[in-house]
Amino acid sequence: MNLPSATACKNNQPTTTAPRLSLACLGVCCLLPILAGCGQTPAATFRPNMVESAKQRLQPEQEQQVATILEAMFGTPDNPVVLPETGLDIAKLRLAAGPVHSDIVGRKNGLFREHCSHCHGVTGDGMGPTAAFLNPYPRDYRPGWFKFKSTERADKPTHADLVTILNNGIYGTSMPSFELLGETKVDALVEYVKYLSMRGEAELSLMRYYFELDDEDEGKLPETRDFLIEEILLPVAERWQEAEDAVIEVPEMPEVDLTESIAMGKELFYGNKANCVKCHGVTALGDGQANDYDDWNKVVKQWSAELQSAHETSTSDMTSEERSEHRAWLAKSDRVLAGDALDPRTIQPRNLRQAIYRGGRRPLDLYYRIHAGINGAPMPAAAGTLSPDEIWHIVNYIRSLPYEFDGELGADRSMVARDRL
Amino acid sequence: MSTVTHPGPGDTTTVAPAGSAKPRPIAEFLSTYVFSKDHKVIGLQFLFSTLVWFLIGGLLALAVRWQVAWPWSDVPVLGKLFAQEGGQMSPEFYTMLFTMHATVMIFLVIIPILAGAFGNFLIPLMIGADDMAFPTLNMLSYWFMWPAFLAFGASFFVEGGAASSGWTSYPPLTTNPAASPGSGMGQTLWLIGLTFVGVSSMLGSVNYMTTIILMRAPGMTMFRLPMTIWAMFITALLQAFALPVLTAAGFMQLFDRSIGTGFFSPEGSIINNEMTGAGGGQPLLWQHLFWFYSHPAVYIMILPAMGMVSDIMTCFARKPLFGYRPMIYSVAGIAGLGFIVWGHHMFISGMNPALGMTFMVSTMMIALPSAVKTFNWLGTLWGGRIQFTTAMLFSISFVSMFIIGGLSGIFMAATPVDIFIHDTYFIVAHFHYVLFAGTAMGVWAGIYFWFPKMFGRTMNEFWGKVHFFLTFIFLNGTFFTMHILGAVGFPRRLADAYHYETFHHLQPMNAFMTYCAIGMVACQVIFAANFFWSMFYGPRAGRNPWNANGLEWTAPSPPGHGNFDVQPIVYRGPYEYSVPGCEKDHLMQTDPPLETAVAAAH
Amino acid sequence: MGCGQGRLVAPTPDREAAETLRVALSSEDASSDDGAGAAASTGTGWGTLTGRFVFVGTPPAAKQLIVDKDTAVCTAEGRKLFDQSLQVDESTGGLANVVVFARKVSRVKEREIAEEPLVFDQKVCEFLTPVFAARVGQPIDVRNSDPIGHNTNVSGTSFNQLIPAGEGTLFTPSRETGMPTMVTCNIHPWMKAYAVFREDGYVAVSSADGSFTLPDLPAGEEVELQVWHERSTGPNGALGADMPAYDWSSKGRFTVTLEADQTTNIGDIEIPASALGG
Amino acid sequence: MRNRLAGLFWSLLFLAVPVLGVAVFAVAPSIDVWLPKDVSAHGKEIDSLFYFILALTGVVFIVTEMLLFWFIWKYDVAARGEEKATYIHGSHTLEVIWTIIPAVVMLFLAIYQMNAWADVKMRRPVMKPTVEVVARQFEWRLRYPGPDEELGTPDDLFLVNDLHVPVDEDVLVQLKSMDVLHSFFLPNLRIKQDAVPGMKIPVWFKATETGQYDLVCAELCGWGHYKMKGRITIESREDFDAWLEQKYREQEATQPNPQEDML
Repeated sequence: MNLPSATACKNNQPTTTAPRLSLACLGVCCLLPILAGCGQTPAATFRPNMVESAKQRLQPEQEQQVATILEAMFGTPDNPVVLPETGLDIAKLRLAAGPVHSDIVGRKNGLFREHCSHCHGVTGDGMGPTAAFLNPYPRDYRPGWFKFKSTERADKPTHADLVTILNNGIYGTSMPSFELLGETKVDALVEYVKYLSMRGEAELSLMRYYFELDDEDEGKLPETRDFLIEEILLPVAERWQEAEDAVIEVPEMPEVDLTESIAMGKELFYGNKANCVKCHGVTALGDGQANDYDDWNKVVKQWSAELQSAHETSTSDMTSEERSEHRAWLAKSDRVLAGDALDPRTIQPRNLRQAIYRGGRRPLDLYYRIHAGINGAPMPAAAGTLSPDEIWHIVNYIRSLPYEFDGELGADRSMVARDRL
Repeated sequence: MSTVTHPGPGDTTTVAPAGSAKPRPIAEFLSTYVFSKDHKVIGLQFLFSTLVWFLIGGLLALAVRWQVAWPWSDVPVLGKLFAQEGGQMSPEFYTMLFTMHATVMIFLVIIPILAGAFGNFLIPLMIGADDMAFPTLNMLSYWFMWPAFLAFGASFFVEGGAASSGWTSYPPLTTNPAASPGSGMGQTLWLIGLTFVGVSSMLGSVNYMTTIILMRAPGMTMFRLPMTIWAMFITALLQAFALPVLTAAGFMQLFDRSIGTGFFSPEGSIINNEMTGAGGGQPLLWQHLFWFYSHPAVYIMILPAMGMVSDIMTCFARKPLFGYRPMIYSVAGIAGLGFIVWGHHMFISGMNPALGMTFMVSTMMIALPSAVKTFNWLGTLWGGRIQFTTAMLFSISFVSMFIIGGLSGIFMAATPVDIFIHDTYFIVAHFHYVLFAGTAMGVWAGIYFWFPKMFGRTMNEFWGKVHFFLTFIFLNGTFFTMHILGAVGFPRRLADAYHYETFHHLQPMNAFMTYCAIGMVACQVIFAANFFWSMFYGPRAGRNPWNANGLEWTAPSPPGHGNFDVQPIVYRGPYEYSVPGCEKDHLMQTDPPLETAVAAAH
Repeated sequence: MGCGQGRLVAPTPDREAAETLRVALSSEDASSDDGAGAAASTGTGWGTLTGRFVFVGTPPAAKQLIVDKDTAVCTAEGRKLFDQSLQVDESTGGLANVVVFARKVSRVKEREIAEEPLVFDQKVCEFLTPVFAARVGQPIDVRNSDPIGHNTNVSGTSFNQLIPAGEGTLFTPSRETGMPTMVTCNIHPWMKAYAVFREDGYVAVSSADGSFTLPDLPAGEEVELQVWHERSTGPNGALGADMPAYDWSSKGRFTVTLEADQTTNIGDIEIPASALGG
Repeated sequence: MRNRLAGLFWSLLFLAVPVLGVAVFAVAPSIDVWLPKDVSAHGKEIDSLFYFILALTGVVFIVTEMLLFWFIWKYDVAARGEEKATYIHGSHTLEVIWTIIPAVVMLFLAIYQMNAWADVKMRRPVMKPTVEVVARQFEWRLRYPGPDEELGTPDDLFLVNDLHVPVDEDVLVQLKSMDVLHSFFLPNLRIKQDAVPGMKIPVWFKATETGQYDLVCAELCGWGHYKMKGRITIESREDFDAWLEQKYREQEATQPNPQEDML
């Protein structure tokens, strides 16, 4: 063994070894806090809509312009900003935004990241850490489509609609009930969801606008108030504000005996007019249509198909720099598809015999679903085709389905899982 | 057994045989240090591997504590994984952390360090054998740990992360991959790892039993065996009888997951909003099978420590062990009763309440042997000449802490009280007092005590005591508070309990516990430094630095291949300290009978 | 652990720029120049634009569609359904279903919106008009001439309606679509068509022989038009062509200046197979 | 030549264990880190048992730890001078004593508790379920049988997380799970029972006070385990019936609820 250690061997009394060791320990002990210190991660950021960006073939500087404009209009996850045009309440947003912490009042802030972001993502893109494991996937707010609401198919939900969703949860999905948070918190969260949705829609229209640009714009969006507010923000914001007065008028349930009504509903259900049977199946177990996608998954599905064909198209008649550009875009798109989109899943029509109604079990809710269809889902609207009375009959029939056992189900009895009702 | 007659290498020898390494040095190195069949090398291999996992497990615990104290805040270092979320860990990541903390600590640290490290190193030395009965089997028992190391280690990096359903791995959470992110590949790897740990323990236990029964030195009757050996012997028996059940259950779960059997999955559940396939099974079945192994395993995890502590205490109290045979009987009693108390983990599981009553009675009864042991340890201290060496301090604290862990067990044994404190921090406190404040302290005692025999040098006493002092303070700071948290009903395994009105005021207390935990892990640096420094530069130890009685102390430190330079002949039990009429205060087991000794003195 | 490993590094916003822009946006009295920048209207007359799209090369065989529902009707007596996205006239090579619409016009001729509804029909599980143009505000009679029920889902609009067998529903588009939007039937997922709605009604779809006609365009000044085809590999389906005379861009845009009361024919526009991803 | 200080230091350290240990338990109630308020009929039994065992173990704890301290204080080698350690291998009588006494105590404990256990888990009141609780990842789905007192009929009332029960009446909960293990934990009612998929487990209690308390999930049920927060509201019969009535009306609503629009 070498000399220093050899000498170390000789003086091996605790007294002399103590300082040596203490230095070593001190060193390491001080090291730990430092390690912890440098462990601090940067503040949370909004993730750009990479899928749309890749679809629109945006250049990095264009992506950055979008990010900059959005930060100007909406701020950051920790520090949201709202322009008066959005009609959002900044006080509520502050309650929901930012990291989880208590402020001076001892009131809990950062509600969204405490309760929502691990599924819906800090950006509201439905891509939080937990998202990939959930079935169905958590909602992506950015396209601004919402399923369960009291307004017409293409309209935004009312504030109350979203509150109801948060209060009741969505039975049949991984969305739990948040009623016990209390009104103020739920209210704040709903406001924040609107905020994220508006931001996401604004981002989409910004990214899409690059295609609309003329050549003299040199691929740069005008950063004028007219453009950003009038063209981008208001169209989105106004539709949110209109929602409040776009609630569907619901005529009273017809004055017919329930069993009759159910019988008529059943006729419609299986008949050629309402055609419910086509998707929900002759057993009403939701086994009629298995190979369709909802709009969120369709976007990814179709785009990956486009990518596929883009991979196949011959690059022979391209100039060399066109080709390299094409290749770069393909490479980027593939990474985006892998990292910024969840593998598309087919959507199953609802099994109507489990007494699980995602949009709520009130007759009213079912009326809305049938009247306006379900935005983002294949479910079409019946209004105009069916009279309100006919819709009510179907509602009554559907509500009776979980309790109907006329042997039609045959072997599928177990699927009813009556005990679970 | 073969009598060992080759020349004794003497004090200066290292584990490697001198010379003869010229022709094929690599092969020589491999056969000596890596694929060695020498029980001492294997013991040390176990020791080092388990100490590494001990560190990993400790760090996992810190991450868990961080989340419990400051939920959803930016986690140091780990936060990098969640940069998008501003560094807050996701709930499924938290569940993975505590699952793997327990898994690592139990299956990769405590069980292998007791049986594997100390069992291997001490059994032949303490019974006067030149090696284990089946050296190759012994080597395999170590190398079968590696697939387990790899499986558990790799599971952190697979899709969905490592197992995240608790170390008890209750179905259906574990049998249905959709039920939880960690129930994907991670759970499969977990089950595979568990199986390999089982195989390793099984090989070990067979070996220990055979060795202890067949290879004792002349004169070493069963009732002259040191408590350590008795404990190891009983432990081996427990392993041999309980393990097959767990292995079988593990495979059943594997089948439920992979080939769609339904042992543990009931009919017609909806998991993650999908109808489940196979049905007709019963989730409680797993709990019965699992605890049928894991309750005895609880004793597998403490008996050897009890044995070692008994030996160390007698040595530093310079006094015979108080009630040697009662001690043995109580160990045997614990082992026997240990097989009929598993149900006390399931009082509120939905098992027939009448069954709960019977399990309550047997559980109350198993408190007896533990009480007897405690009293005997006290008796051993009484009237001794107590030397405060580090090893002794750890042993005393073992007794002191075991009293706490034992008594808190009675609360859980009482079924009505268990209704309230089941799955709260009360139970967390209980098993950490038994397993950490108990076993881990015993392990440290053992390391400080037998370190000279392992490496031929003694560890630094001053820093050893500093290490003991800090560990002792911090561990009580961390775990004692858990009792009163449990009294509030604070549930375990919650990523964030403070949104419950009942618990939201407990955050400061949890923060305090987390600070203590950080301190506890940090001060292990002292131990590590001391350990490795002493390995090379510690003061050289003679054959018997503590003036102890056991056979191992007649061998050179460290013992060469074959352990003893002269075949030890045993004349008496291991605890003959302060024998009247004999001026040196200890009579080693090999010392010739007293008369001759006295005569020789004259 | 779903922490998004291997994700692309996203661009970070420019903090200062954002700050200044935010100030500009929140100030009410921001300079309100009409950024739209409509070309100053000069001419007065109106002209007509015609042209013809020609497919160069041999069109690939159309894919057969998988029909797994209502086969009794959809594929009665061994009938097969084919993908209609590429329709080329054998004799003339004319490329059908190309959409041409005015992107920038300075003036719009006053024409009242037709009252009688356009018919958008579906028969034997196919949309009879695979590409379909209408003026915003013009009623569309969405029919179903099948003995089975359909639903018609015009994405991007509020319209996703049940169409019972043999019945029809009126749909009046209220918004421009920009580029054509997809029309589907969710009951029969293979059914697909495209619809385009324009405020000014300056929109045409090339007929079976590939020709199109856009009447009443403002004459005497530059008119910019946008061209689209379902199969086009260009961005958002924009159809590029090699016609420098009209500086036809890869974004599928070209500009012409029409003579008042004249029909300007820009002749045959040759579309290579590669431009249609074939 | 050892000095006494080391011995004093270490023995005092071990003396700190019983002293501080007792101190912590003594202080805990005053800082409200203690058994939560009990509002159940059977809870008294459980709590008194808890205190009884606490006292029992407390005594044993103090005695043994004090002995430990006393021995290492007294028999520190530095204090013993030249005197040899006592040469003794044990005492048969002592062994017998400290085996018999604990045995008796333990047996007593075991038998003493059986009644309380039977009350909570075995003597089920003869009645139809007041409510069915179906645990799922990650919420408590509740179903009240409605006027006909039969579950599984169209007049059932479906709710989530917000459990209401009448005060001073036997309440029978039918506990089920839809997916994995959960545990129905009512700290203030001293109730805990795992919910096992494929099993209908009856849980019963009688609340003695009105108020709102937490409903906690106490068995790991997946990543969202911590999320499974419910609430139990104990109220008078009248309020309870009124509440059921109102909730049922809401569930059957065919027109938008005016309160909603106010939001």
